[in-house]
Amino acid sequence: MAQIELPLVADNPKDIEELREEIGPLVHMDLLENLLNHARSRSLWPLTFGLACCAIEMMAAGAARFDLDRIGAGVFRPSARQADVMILAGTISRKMATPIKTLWDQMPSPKWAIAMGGCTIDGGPFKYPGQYAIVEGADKIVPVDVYVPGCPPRPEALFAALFKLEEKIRAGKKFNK
Amino acid sequence: MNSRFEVEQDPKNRDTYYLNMGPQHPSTHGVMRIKLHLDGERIISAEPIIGYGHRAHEKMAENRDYIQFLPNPSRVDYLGGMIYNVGYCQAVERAMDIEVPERAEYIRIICNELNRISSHLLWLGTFLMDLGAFTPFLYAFDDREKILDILDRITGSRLTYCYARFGGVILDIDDIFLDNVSNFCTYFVERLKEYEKLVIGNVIFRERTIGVGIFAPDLVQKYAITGPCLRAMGYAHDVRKDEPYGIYDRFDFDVPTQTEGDCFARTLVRMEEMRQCIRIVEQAVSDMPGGLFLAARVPRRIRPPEGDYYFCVESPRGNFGMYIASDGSDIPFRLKLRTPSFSHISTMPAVMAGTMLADAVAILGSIDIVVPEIDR
Amino acid sequence: MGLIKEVINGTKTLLTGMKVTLDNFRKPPVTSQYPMEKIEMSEAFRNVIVLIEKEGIGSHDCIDCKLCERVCPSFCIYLDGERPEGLRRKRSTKFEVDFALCSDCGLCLDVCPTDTLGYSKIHDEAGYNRSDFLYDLIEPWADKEEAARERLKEIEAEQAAERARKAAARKAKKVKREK
Amino acid sequence: MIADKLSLLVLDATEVKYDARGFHVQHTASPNILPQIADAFLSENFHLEMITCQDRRENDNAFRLIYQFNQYGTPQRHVIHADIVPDTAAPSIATIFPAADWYEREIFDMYGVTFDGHPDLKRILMEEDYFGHPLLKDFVDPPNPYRSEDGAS
Amino acid sequence: MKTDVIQLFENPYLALGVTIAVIMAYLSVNAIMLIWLERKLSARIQRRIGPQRGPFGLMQQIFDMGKLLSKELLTPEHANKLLYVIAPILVFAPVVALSSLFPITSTYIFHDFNIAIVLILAISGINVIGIFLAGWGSNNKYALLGAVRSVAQNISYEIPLILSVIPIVMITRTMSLYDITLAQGTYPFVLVQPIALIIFIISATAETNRAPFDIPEAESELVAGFHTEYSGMRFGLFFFAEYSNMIFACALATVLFLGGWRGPFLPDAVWFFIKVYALIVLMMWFRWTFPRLRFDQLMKFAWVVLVPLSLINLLITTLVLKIV
Amino acid sequence: MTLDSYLLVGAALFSLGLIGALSHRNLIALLIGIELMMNAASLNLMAFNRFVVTDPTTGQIFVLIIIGLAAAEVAIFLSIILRIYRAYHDIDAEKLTKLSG
Amino acid sequence: MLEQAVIYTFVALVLIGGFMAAFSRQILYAIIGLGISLLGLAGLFLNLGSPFVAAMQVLIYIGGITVAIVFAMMLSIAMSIRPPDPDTRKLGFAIACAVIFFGAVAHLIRGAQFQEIASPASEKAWSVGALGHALLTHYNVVFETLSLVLLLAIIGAILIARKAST
Amino acid sequence: MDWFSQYGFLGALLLSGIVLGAIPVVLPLIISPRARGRKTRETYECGMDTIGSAWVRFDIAYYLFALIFVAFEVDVLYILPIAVIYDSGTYVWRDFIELTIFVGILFLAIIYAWSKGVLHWRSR
Ligand code: SF4
Ligand code: SF4
Ligand code: SF4
Repeated sequence: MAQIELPLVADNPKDIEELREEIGPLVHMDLLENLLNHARSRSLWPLTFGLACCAIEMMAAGAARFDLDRIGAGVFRPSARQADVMILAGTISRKMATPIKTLWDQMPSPKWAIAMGGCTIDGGPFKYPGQYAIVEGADKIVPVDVYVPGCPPRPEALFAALFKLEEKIRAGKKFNK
Repeated sequence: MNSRFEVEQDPKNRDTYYLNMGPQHPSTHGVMRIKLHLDGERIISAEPIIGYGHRAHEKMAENRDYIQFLPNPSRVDYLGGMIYNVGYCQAVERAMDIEVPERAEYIRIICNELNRISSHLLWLGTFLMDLGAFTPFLYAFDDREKILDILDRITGSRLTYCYARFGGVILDIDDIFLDNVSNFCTYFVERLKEYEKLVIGNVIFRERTIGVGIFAPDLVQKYAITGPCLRAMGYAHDVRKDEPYGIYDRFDFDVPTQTEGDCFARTLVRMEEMRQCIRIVEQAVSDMPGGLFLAARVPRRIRPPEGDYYFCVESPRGNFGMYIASDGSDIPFRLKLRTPSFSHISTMPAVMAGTMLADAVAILGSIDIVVPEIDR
Repeated sequence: MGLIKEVINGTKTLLTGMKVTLDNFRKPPVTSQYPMEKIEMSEAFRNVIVLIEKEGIGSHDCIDCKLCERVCPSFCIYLDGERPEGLRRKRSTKFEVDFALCSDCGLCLDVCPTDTLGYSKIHDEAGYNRSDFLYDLIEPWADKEEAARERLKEIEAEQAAERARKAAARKAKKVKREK
Repeated sequence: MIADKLSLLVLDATEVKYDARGFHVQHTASPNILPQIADAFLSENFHLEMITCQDRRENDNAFRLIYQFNQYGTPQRHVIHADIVPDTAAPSIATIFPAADWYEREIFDMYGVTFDGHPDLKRILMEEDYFGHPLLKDFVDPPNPYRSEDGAS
Repeated sequence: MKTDVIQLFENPYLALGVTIAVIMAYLSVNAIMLIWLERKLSARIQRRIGPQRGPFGLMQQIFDMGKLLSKELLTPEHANKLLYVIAPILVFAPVVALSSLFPITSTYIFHDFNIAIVLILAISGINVIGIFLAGWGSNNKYALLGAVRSVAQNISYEIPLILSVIPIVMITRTMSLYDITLAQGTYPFVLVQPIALIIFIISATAETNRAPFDIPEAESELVAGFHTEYSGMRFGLFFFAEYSNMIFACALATVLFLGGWRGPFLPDAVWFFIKVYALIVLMMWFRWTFPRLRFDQLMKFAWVVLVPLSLINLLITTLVLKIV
Repeated sequence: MTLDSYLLVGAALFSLGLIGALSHRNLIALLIGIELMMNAASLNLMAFNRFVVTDPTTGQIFVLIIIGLAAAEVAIFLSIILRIYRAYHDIDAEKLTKLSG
Repeated sequence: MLEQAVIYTFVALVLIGGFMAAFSRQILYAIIGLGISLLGLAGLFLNLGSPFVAAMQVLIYIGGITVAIVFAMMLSIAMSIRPPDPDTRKLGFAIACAVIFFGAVAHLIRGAQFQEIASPASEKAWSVGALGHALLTHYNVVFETLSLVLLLAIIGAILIARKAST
Repeated sequence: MDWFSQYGFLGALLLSGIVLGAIPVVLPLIISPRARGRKTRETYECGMDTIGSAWVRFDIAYYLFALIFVAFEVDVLYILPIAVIYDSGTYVWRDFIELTIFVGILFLAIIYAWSKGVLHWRSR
């Protein structure tokens, strides 16, 4: 059997870390950066993008009952160019890995990713011996900032994740896990 | 210019071009991709490319026993999760000849039909969002939340139910549940009228859907179209009526049909179907018997006798069939999920050709696809 | 003329639609404001499993029978146990659940012979690491373990006594019948 | 009637108990007359419900193709079993029932069974350049970066 | 009566500077407020709460602005860089000039041009070119399709728009917005020209690419339409321009049909803005109620319904004017 | 600026239009050249109107008429281009002569 | 002073745009050149005393005609992206023609003596109303004919284009 | 007032619009970080690579609309100068008649286009 050609995957975690790195801004002022981080953290526009079941919960979070718009994250942008945060909601199949990587690349920085649901954390219910079709963990293809467990996580959990992400953004460089 | 553009498109066909719709596209409802061959705004041919949501359910079935497969069916089609979950249990029950108590059957019916309504509601919302109306989407979700609250109370999940077990359900219902259900029924009948005013009557909606995406009559048989898409073409085929499973034969409901077979007819059929669901639920609530909710004697090891089994249920999208080949062990030898959207999507090249780009969106929205259900 | 009629009718339907939205505009919002007000989770609500207290023991009652580990379709339970001295039953010493794998199916609850599994009511966890969701279910009970074992000994002693009494009774019956 | 037409074509037809099995008649046929069978069903207003396959190489050294036809209205399910020897092609019925197109592609994708006369036989669920046929019983997914190394159980 | 703002200052450059400052301040606040209004209004219609950052969620827009301002500006490799970069600026450019044209109060106006209507039409035409260049420059199929649609839509709806303005010009015999407002001393023209107002509103909705005529940026087909490839502030400029254009369309409708600043009790400017924002709310209400039309239907609507209707309206007006 | 200088600008524009019309093989470029020339004419008209004619409406109306004619011309011209494009899938003026010849 | 500068800017716009239109091999740039040139021209019209004509120029030429040309350009995408090879012979010929023409006209202008009127006509005579009156009285035939011409243009365009598309 | 002080002001505002528009698109170049991914600068198309050139040929129907528009707009704008003096007492019925003829001819154009089905979007 031939080896699979995997064009866009970082082969080891180090590569992912490398990909996460951004070229910093030309002008770097702490005060400005802090202010901007505050603004960024409160205006997280997600990419319209659902992979599987969890996406429905993501939609539910955006709907009237939970209303993501309250915390400024309700502006779902269909184009990767205008999105800030990629909510990976659902199972990532291997066929989908390449497009996701492309989409991630095409988002302008600063950008973040949330892995929503067991499937995106490490394969969840679909991780078992013999599985051949899914990517076991979104962090194999994009650097994930916040993980939300559950199958599917309740919309509240997505909110909690967004709050966590806000904290992380606000902490800026000082953030450590 | 970059060399990429030096590549001339087919010189004889310089007027046409290819456009990827998906896999990340707001209107493919997940991760499907349709490669459109366009001449201006007009679609010459459409090629659905699926597999972006492939999760290998069938391989999983061959690696785990019947019980362990229980959480999977509701993830195949997460909008109709309950129906799939119950369907799988019923399939195995029939193969094994397990008795299901009356009460459990009624509970299953109520949950099934509520789930069907919630699925249709979600369809309504996303379909209208595809057509550009955002508000009905939120209304639909709001009502859907109401159903989810009711189901959440007893099943514990909002989406991927794993409530049915071989021989019944996992938790008994109580009077509060029944009250909630009947309250919801009265509320929802009123609410449906509002939807009709907002959506069905709307002239823009009519313009966008009437005469759009008609399935040619010969497609029906050749592609095995089922579900609301079929009923919108005048066939009164409904598994619940034609080969009643569970106790569907005890209920009095109609199979709504339309004859046009366009997006509008599909909308009407689904709207009416929600009304029929309410009827079934109301009957089930009023007839609810007492007794056990889980059969007392369920074999500890689930081992259907050797042979092939096929079980078909009416999912919100059409006939969902489970083909189980057993070799007598407690691990399925082969479990094939026959999903309706798979057939429907395979008609897309035939249906979409010659329509406009905007119609493609309306058609996709109106046939109500769930991607993991196509890809399994 | 048909066109004019169409236009008028169309306008009418549009106005009806606008009225519907206006009506909804007047109604209060249905939003539940998550961090401020939390929705009560129902009894049946499924999330990560926990070991629940068994009456009389003062702790969980997991006997490390591994049934749940075996049935779990997601292989997310990692168990280990030991047989404490002086006890008939085993006690689990390690009970880890990788919630990131769990599919909330409830099969483990079904099979548990001692009904010591339940669902937690957490519904909004999120973390910065993918390993954040490996929960140790034993840990909350760790300080009660000793007491529980003591109590279990008593219970088992009682049970043994009971069993012995029953056995004696049965024997007596048997003897009687034989007579 | 369909029964008459089929009796000329199939090797063996058994009525099965619908209540237990979910279908009515089970036929065994040799693969090369599948197109005629499909024709017969088409002319009798049947639709192709599904096609699937079983990897029975261990038991019978064959791939078993399973065709299932049904009718709208009163259900009358016919299941056709056709065993083909590995590495031979089955005839395609995609020209008769276009629905078969995708099912056959799926079987090709998952089992590597090829179909003669299929308009465009290529992978459907997996990437075009995927290397194996995952539903074969002896398929193993080689280690790859998409899998977690820790490997559950 | 009316005083040009320029005449208030000795130095014309100072006047210019103050004008620009005032207009930009107003437009920024306006854009922020409008987006806020839109989000809150849609939230209420959908029975949600809407943004909650800051008092009444007002801070939300400021955060959004800050975020957009610090987003990376991506220029796609294959784009036509020059056109790609200037397009959003072009779309934004007419905004300042346009806002100086409206008589907001009866006393101070920037300048009363006697051909103001034609000027407004001419200046807002720049918008179309900007949008087209955006679509062409980004070298993206969605963007290009969106841009072409947008241009086609804009030019089609321009005809009924002009045709619905002409009756007013006939009645008042002037094209100066100030004089038109003055002419509505006794009654606003909506009473004599209701059909023209309706046509105007519809066309203006289409001209500003708002739902149900938002096909150029129709999410469900074209992802984000002509600004698919634009990130960060470049996208922000499109956004800004869209909301500013809304103001202009509604302001023009106010001046032409609703009597501009005229109204009892309240100061002039207040009346003006009340009317403008009422119209804007109406437009938003449309947006959150209706699905969008398909493109061919949209064009058909413009040419088959609106243009003949406005022509008939024009003829009737001419006749009535002659007879009365 | 004097009349002379306006006329010179007009002449220059006309020359440029001439170059555009003559040097390109693309029919659209030809059209652009023609448009430039027509505009040169308008400029001259306006200049004369301003500096020479007593009744200033004349020149303006002539310019308006030129604009109108230009629009009509463009409409016809472009539909011809469309036609040619449809027929030959090319709007290269030179190739066309070959095709027709 | 500033006024002069602005007028020269307009002249520059006209000429630069003209150059772009005449010499650029990418059709889109040629069209943009045309647009710039027309914009400059509108400025000059303004300077010549007729804001209305200037506005019409912008509205019709830039808003209408250039847009139509752009649409036409997009028909032949392939050509508009990749410019054809320059044809130096033809270009040389065209430039020669143009230079000769320009020389001749310049010479003529130099030589000619125009009777410039002392002061421009009154503001009223320049107004839009005056145009309207003229259109209704003096030029009414032209006015109606023009509408007929445009009608014919529409009909012709539709006829030709539709024939082409069937 | 001469044209310059009138329109110069407007022109200055237009120019300032361009300058003001340029500021926000220059600022981020300084204060925003930049990503580096392998496909960051590729054309966005739903996560796939584009097929063929992105400069596609659009529908012919748009083109017809553009043609009609060009002629139509001229027509409509011609009405403006007449509208300004309409019914100003100079003429009795003349302006009405001429305008009606004019608009009537316009109507003819619409009717013609309609009857030919141009407005019904049959692009092929
Ligand atoms: S985590 Fe569960 S709900 Fe989410 S995508 Fe995976 S299986 Fe579906
Ligand atoms: S709920 Fe299901 S998946 Fe989760 S631990 Fe229990 S058995 Fe495993
Ligand atoms: S089934 Fe119950 S008792 Fe047995 S190991 Fe699991 S939790 Fe413990």
